[in-house]
Amino acid sequence: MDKSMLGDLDGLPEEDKMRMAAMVDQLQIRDSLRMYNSLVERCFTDCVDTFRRKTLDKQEESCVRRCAEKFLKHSMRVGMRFAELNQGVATPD
Amino acid sequence: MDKSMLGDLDGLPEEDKMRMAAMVDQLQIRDSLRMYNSLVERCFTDCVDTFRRKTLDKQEESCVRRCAEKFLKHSMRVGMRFAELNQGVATPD
Amino acid sequence: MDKSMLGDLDGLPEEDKMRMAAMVDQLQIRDSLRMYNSLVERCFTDCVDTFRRKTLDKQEESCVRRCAEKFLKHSMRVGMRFAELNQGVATPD
Amino acid sequence: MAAKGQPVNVQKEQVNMQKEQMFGLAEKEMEYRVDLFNRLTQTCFSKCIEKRHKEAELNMGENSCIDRCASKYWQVTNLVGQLLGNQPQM
Amino acid sequence: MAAKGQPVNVQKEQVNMQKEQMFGLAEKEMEYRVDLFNRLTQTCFSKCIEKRHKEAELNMGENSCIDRCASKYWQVTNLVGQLLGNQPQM
Amino acid sequence: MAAKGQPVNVQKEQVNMQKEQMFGLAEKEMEYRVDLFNRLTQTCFSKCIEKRHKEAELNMGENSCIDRCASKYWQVTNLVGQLLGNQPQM
Repeated sequence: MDKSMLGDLDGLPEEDKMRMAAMVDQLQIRDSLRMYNSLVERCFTDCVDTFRRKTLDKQEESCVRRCAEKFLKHSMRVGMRFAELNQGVATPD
Repeated sequence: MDKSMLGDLDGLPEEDKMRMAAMVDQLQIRDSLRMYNSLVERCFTDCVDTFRRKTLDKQEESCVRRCAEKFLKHSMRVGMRFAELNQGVATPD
Repeated sequence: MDKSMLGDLDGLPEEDKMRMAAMVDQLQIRDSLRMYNSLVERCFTDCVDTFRRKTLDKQEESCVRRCAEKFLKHSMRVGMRFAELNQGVATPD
Repeated sequence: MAAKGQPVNVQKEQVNMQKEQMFGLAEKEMEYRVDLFNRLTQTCFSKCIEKRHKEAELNMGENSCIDRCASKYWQVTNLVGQLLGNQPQM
Repeated sequence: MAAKGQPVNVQKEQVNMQKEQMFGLAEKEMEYRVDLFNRLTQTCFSKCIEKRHKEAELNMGENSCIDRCASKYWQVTNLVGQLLGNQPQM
Repeated sequence: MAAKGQPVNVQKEQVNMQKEQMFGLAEKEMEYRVDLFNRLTQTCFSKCIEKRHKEAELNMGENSCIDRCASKYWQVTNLVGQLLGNQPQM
């Protein structure tokens, strides 16, 4: 989640602006923590399927690493597209 | 979600009644927006599966329309049943 | 969810401690109610698949009972492991 | 913030808190009902409605499936509620 | 809590409430946008990214799938929004 | 709302806000832990427990699966946490 996504704070009185900014901060913290949890859940579900030992084997560990890296890159790309779509930028097919 | 689902405000002092009503309003707004998002997610998931172009084709678009209409009708019907069940109305098998 | 999961309240002024405790209570109530809803959803999804009648048949009912009992036992076991992992207790493979 | 002010503050805080807790409880109860309704709706849509969405209307089979699904879901809610009520902890 | 105090309290409460509602509305609007972004992200990850995760990089096919998926998801959001706007109730 | 009142209000508001932020942070942290626990529980139930629910007891295989699943889930949480910590942004 990008802060710019959350709209414009100009034109509000100082007191309200501060309160609004605090609200945005709180939402961002909640969103980051949920994103962390959902990333763990997804990569665990995709990569871990055997329970013969209680530690990850090499293959599972590298799958989780790639999954998490990929998800972050994916998320950044979606974020850019989302910003463009929000602003009504036309892009080629 | 129907407002009646959220219980009875009679018998509270005026001040609390207003606060409770405001809370119900807030919950309804949140619920409507979540419902909107979940409807989009479901109909997208059911109807869109090819990504050779960046615009919906005719078939996908009409699938989404039917999906959304159906979901709303479904949701209204579930709402009626839910209200009956809440009130303990017996209905034939 | 176990109350101990939510951290330590020592060292705070009385007023804040009370507020924090109230917050923990609120979170526990919300979590219990969500857990109830998610247990119902899961056991319904796993156990009920035919809709020729509007009441559960014997088989569906006993499946739901076993599912719910199992989930509660599972949840307690995970709670114990979670507490150990939180405290960094090493356990054999 | 006077020396004797603290206990009064605490007391006042306690009264406020009881009211907050009452409102908090009412809020959680409403959230619970909304959550129940939404899960029932989503679950019965998955169980009863054909995913290809060839029609915009619910057909007769789907309509009766929805009614029965809602009724059974309600029963499961009650059944699980009884089981949880008999639990030592939750 | 004087006899005449109540109406003033109620009035003041009303002004506070209007402000609270405005902030509440802004909060819900932000939550909505975050929720939309997260669902779009999760859904397009499921649709476009190979589950075995053999690579840490997004390949060209995945990248263009993501772009198109985001664009189509946005279109569905608008389409469903129009349909909901025409609904008698929601 | 006097001419000089504004800055004092703002200052007082600032102090209140710092406290609110502290409580807000504590709340988010608790919500995070509850969310983690619930996802671990749901995910390991899906991975370890047979869906037909023929028994009300967890058998030995299921019990050891749960223990290992919880342990591996915890490991994945730490692993992903490290990766996120090394990210330029999140």
